[in-house]
Amino acid sequence: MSVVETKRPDGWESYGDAQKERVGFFTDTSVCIGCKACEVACKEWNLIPEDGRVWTGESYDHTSQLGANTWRHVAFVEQRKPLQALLEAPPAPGDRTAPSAAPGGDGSTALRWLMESDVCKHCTHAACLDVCPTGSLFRTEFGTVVVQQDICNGCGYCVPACPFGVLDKRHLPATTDPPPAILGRKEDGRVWKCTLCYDRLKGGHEPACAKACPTKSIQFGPLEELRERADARLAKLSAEGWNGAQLYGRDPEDGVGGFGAFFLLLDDPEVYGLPPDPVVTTRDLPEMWSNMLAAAGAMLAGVAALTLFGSRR
Amino acid sequence: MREELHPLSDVNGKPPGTTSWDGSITEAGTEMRSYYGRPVIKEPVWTWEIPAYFFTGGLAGASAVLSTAAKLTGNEPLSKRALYIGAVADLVSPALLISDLGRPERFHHMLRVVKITSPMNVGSWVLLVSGGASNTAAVLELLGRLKPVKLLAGAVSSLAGPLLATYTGVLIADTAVPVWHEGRRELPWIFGASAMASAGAAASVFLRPEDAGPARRLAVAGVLAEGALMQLMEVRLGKIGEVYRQGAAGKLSWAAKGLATGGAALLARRGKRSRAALVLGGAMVCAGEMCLRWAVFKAGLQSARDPKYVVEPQRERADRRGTKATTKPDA
Amino acid sequence: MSLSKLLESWPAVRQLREGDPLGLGRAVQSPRSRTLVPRIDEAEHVVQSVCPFCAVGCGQLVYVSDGAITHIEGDPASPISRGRLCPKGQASKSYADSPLREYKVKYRRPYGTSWEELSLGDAMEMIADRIIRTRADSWEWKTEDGNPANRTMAIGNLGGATLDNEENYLIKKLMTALGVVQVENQARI
Amino acid sequence: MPSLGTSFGRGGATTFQQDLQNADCIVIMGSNMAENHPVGFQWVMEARERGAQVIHVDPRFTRTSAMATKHVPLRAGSDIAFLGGIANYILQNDLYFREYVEHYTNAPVIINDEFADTEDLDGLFSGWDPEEGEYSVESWMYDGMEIHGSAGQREQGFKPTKGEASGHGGHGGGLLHGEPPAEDRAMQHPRCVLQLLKRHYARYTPEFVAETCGCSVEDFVQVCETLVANSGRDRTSAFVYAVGWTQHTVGVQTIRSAAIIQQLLGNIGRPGGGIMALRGHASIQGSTDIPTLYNILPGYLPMPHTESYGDLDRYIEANTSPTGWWGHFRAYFVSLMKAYFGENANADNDFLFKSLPRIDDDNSAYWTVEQMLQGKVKGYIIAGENPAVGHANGKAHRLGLSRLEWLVVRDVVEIESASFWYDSPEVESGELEPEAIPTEIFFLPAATHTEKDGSFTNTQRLLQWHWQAVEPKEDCRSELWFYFHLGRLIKQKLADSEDERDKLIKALRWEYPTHSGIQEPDAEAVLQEISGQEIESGKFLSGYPELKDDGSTLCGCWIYSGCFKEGINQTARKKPHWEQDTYVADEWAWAWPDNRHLLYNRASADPDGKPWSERKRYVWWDAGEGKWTGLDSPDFEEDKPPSYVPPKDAKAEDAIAGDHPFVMQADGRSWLYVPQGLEDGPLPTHYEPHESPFGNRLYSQRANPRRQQNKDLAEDPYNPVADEPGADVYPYVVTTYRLTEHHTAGGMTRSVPYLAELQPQMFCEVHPDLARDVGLEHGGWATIYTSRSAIEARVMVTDRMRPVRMDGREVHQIGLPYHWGKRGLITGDSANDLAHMALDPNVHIQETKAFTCGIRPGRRPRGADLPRFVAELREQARSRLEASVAEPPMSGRTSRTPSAPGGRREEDPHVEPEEARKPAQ
Repeated sequence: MSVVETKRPDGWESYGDAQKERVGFFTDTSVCIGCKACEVACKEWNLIPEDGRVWTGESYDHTSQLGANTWRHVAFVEQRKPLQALLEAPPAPGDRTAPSAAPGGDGSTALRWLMESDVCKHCTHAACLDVCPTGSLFRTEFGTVVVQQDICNGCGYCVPACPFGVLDKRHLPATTDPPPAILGRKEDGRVWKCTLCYDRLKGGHEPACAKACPTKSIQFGPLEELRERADARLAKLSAEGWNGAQLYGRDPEDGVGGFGAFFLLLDDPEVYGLPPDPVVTTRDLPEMWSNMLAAAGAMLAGVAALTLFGSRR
Repeated sequence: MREELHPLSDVNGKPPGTTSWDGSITEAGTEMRSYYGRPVIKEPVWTWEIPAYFFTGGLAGASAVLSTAAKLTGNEPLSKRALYIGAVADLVSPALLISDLGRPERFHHMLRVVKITSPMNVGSWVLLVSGGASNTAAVLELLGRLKPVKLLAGAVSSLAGPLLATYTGVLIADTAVPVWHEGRRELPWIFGASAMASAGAAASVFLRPEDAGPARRLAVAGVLAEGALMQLMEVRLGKIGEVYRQGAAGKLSWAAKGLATGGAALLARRGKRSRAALVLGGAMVCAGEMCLRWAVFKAGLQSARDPKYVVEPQRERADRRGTKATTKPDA
Repeated sequence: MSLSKLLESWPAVRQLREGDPLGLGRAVQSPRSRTLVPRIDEAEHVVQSVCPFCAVGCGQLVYVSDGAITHIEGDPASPISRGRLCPKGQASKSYADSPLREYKVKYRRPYGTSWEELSLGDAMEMIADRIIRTRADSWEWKTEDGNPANRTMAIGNLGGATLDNEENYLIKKLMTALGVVQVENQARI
Repeated sequence: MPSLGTSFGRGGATTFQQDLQNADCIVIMGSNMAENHPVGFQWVMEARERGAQVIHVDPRFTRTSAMATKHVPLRAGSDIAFLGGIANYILQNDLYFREYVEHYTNAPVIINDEFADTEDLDGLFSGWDPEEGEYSVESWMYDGMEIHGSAGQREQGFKPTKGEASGHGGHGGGLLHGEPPAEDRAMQHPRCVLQLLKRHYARYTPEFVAETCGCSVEDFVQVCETLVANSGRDRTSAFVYAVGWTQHTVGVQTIRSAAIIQQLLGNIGRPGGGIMALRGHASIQGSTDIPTLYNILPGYLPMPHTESYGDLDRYIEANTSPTGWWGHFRAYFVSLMKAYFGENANADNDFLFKSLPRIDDDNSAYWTVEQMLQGKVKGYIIAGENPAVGHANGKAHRLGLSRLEWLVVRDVVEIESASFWYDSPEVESGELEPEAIPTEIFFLPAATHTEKDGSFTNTQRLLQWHWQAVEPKEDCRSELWFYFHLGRLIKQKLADSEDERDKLIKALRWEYPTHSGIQEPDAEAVLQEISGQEIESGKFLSGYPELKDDGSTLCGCWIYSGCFKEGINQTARKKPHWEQDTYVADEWAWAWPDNRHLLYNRASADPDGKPWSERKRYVWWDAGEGKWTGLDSPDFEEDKPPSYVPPKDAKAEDAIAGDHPFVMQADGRSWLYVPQGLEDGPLPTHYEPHESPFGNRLYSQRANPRRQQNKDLAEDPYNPVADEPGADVYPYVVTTYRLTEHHTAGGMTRSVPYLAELQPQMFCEVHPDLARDVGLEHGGWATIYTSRSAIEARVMVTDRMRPVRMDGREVHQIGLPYHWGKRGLITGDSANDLAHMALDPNVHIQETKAFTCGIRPGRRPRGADLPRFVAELREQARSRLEASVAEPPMSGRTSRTPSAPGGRREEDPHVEPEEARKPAQ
């Protein structure tokens, strides 16, 4: 199996002529104002149910995490550290425009408030896609990963397969397409996640969250272009001495083959609730299959041996 | 639905390992960074049917082999009983799986595709083949007709059986759940051993001592193998293996060990003579195997729930070997 | 559908026929996915509007089908907002369709303990009568100092910053003609 | 706002949001723009990405601070000290933009020698009348001007322009000619404005600012340096403010402070400069331009005052400025009367001027509530506002509503102002019983913006049309429908009335075409009336220069004149910005006045008409063409050359010189010093908030002497303050604010599921030290109390709230969002229940951004225990105060007269005039 050896999204090339340019998101948290327009835009467009009204005390985040009913989630992290580190070199002579000290550089009162709009990563090698037993999850012609709601039977396998905890089963009462009563389930029961607005893409429209984003923290576009943009952005921020600036999921060599929706973070991923070194679980599947065949063989042999040899009593 | 994972009254009391107001985790001197202690990955949404299926699937798979092997040695009582046990388990298994689905009426979508990347899809096909074969064999056995077909069905089911019994180990290992994924080498073996133990023990319950030798040996060997493999896995899991000693998984592990070992001892020492020992020992081993499956299941849920089992190993790995997940300016 | 057609539509078969052996892409695409159309492309008409919340004045596009709003999103043509909206503006449709929205007149009689039903026409008549009565009862030609007043101080009107200019215009015009001077709005707040 | 109006000539924001991208430095203060105007904030981010410094000065570290290149924490209510400090820094170091200041501002003007500054009179300006508690403004005037005594003015039948009316310019000012009588171009005369400013601010040193505002000297100086470095010929800086500045008893003077800085730095009328006022509601600017305000008529024409009992000529004379565009006041007013009354208003009947209702000094919303509480108001109509939650002292408002005879509430959901009779906190406490409330209530469901045509005027004076998308359902109706049909019904019912008082309503021109099944009035027809027409021909006017004073034109709002020019709805123009030539995008909608986006843009060129620099070119004189040209419609007569010198007898705009860009001002200049139009002084002065834990470091006059207080209103008691005994019952500073996820009083958002879940509960923000000291638990509950009421909130412990040090004391500040009420998908206590109704004297706005409170852990008492709890604390504070009066404190410096009943203290200068006038130090 070659699922992780290619740098191209699995399944994408099956489209032949119908294949489109791979698109995605670049979420630049250095300009995110935490307004949550993305969360609402997503819900309005995708007609997602309300996700409960729980005051968490976790800064301004009361959505808490991605899930079946939240496909964009804005994280808020309050930190006692400056946004920009003190620059080593003083401002160039004659540059009267720069402040005398870097923002928050005095250390004592330094404070920063990180905000990050999280979303499905649309991995190049997507575990959810691989493990889905029905083909409900599929790679679209745009290289994105989508759950087909007319197919999903709610087996839930993709839920623990995702290394980012993106997918979840909707436990709310079904609103449309109710299952026959004889089978008893009252809940929606299907798994939902970001579709990168598959329907909008088909109509040539930008995904709802990216369109709404007031500061263009969420940028939508061809992935290659976004990666270039991100590299330039990282270089700029690093030159300006921004604390902890790093790209997350930009590198096609990472454990999931690079994200279709990647990020510029201002601290390590785990601070935002993201795994620091995610790996697509199916990378180990070939090994697991052969290991299993060995176990099955051993078991066959074992049962046979224990039955064939030895006394009947 | 989102929930208040850490009831704030607890947060205020600051029990170990919960969030403080600034999101830092305070845990007995260590500081693990996470997002307010919230899980990184999602806990599996599977309900009780799934661990139950692990048991019935294993039972069915091993019983099919046992039945055929017994037939080869001419142990007809064992062969028949194993056949029927396997067939029943093969009938219960899909019912359990369907019951767990969010959309049970769409169970047949499982056969929409053939996906080698999806252990669950592969398993569905295996279960179809194995269950179909074992039930065909059982029905023909009951009716006493079409013997060649019956034999063929029996052979098919005994070849598919080991796959059915072990693929569930891959099924859960092929997730991001730390304690499952990191146990990927042992899990199919443990499930195979557990299946052997279950099949042997279940057959023992229905056998007279004079026919129960192979079944008892199977049960005892399965229990011994599984115990050793579990030990090996826990050691190899390192820190994350601690979930097998904590909470529900811990209790179930102990119960599994106690019941399976006790049952196996009973079968080994008294099973030769006592029908009662066979029944009791067999039941104990089965119960033990059931507990084992539940322990593995619960351990998975527990390790998914606590971000440290996700973050710490990955952070350690990233710090040790570097990671391509993040691109830093100087890189 | 013939059996062969049925078989051909079976994704497991399509996997082999459509170059998607792993069943990850095109072969498993459902008919619904294949023919999906965004509902904004199906709207009967689109109306250019302005966000009703703060004073930034973001442009909105309101999509309508069957006499109902199907979606509201930012108007890219606006030089101010360039198609973007904040969470409130983005929730405009939900605001217009709020589960708490009232559609009927409610009437509470003096000392009453519950709302009662009332027709809009009756309500309008009753309100007009009360204005006329209160105004007549409280009319002031002069102040205590004997200065001209030409007013009633027993009626007030509050609100305006969320309303249209045309509406504010009619309010001020009508109230001034009625001698009502206590006309105020949120600008004060 | 009169602050911008008196300084520059118009009350609107001087610039537009897109222009912020051109700024080299943006100071956001009194605004949390990223949270409350997120989409407008994109232009600040554009500037930041281009290298601009973004400075946020705010008591709280907000989402705006998170995006700023610099956040400076500030003690709530100390803004004038901070801004005054900047002005002082500029003046002491001679860093002002000399050429700009000399030519475009009134810095060289010499002021009356009777003028005395707060520095001379320990916190009072000359002219204070302790009896009336008001200033008389003669001594503030320009030297050599003929002064009408204000009492004398009244005898002649008019009052000077002030409040919102002066929000549209320093008209009048007594100038008979465009040029001030006496000035010193060298700006060295001791009584010239520049020198007065220098002296006035001399004590606002960085150390004073740091001590008073609770920031560091370094932070403050850094702000000054950054601002100065980014202003001048090549660079410009902008100020952005919102209600963080207005909601104070010194709100107008705070904005004035920024106006002074921006004048000194030469940042007005230039790209990337200006003062951006951010309004909170879709059409709050519109509802001031076409006012639903008591004291003005459309276009900032003053409502006739009861003391203005003269005839039309007197009224016109009082409000006309001989010079500048206010010289055509008669045309504006007469055209309005023609729009209102048609042929019933004519020259023979003084255009019905004498029949118009008259106002008193204050008939504002808070005054009305007082009247309600006294049973004097019988009927009230509320349309799209929720005073029970959104106004300061919600309890007083709810009690007021319960004393009405009838009440009409129009809204899309049943708001607290409609439901107070059965679910208010007062019903819960037993203070109100439904069976005992006489108010007859009509709740009428309203239409939303998608269900009607109409225009909003946004924060940058831009009128934008929104088209109807769907028909309103069932009983839902637009306000246009409601008021039109209400007026129609009333006119019908009074058609046969012979009563003199019905003359005006019978004369009202009230014919508008209607459409659709519900007979919705045609909004465009109303807009046409607003824009104006020639009566005879029906020709649409192209702008206010076409208005006539003889009754031959009609115009519903002169500053909006031209918004329907050529019969085209200019406000509905929607040409995409990418099809337009410049970022000004002047073919998108229509900005007043005359589609100008950046006001006073003549100032973007030097006195000779050349751009100050290439980098900052905007509007300039094209000598070849003989006209002003550039990126925007010039805010100047197009063909008036820079060299124009008005002849001696010139009138109106002809009296404005070619190098004076502020065409609404009588002298064509911006006003650093405001001789007339403001109630509380010609210059901003640091006063403490009405309720503050501190005394005034500068003067014994602690708070704004002119602020409005409700001394006799039992429903609005005040906390003891500063070092008064009893002040320690309410030792903390509280400031209220909004969140991105909700809108104002929450009526529009608590009812929306997607928004309700994003901020589901009322909370308070406190610093970890305060939490520790008081025993508040993060995530637990706190009870916050003032003399008015007590509320409960979830506790959010956060570094983002900072304590401030002053006088060696550390004082904590508590943040409270004010979106919650009893109704909606999410409910909670209302922060405004805690606030008092002391007001800014110019605009009657309440001080909800800085007052005092107490806090303790746990939920608030329920039922009747709540008012008891509040009363007990009030009693506790009062008894301490009384005890201290019986036994005077050791230090006499701040001894004060005991309080009146209700625990209120009196410290007004007319109570203690001697002490108040003690020289400083």
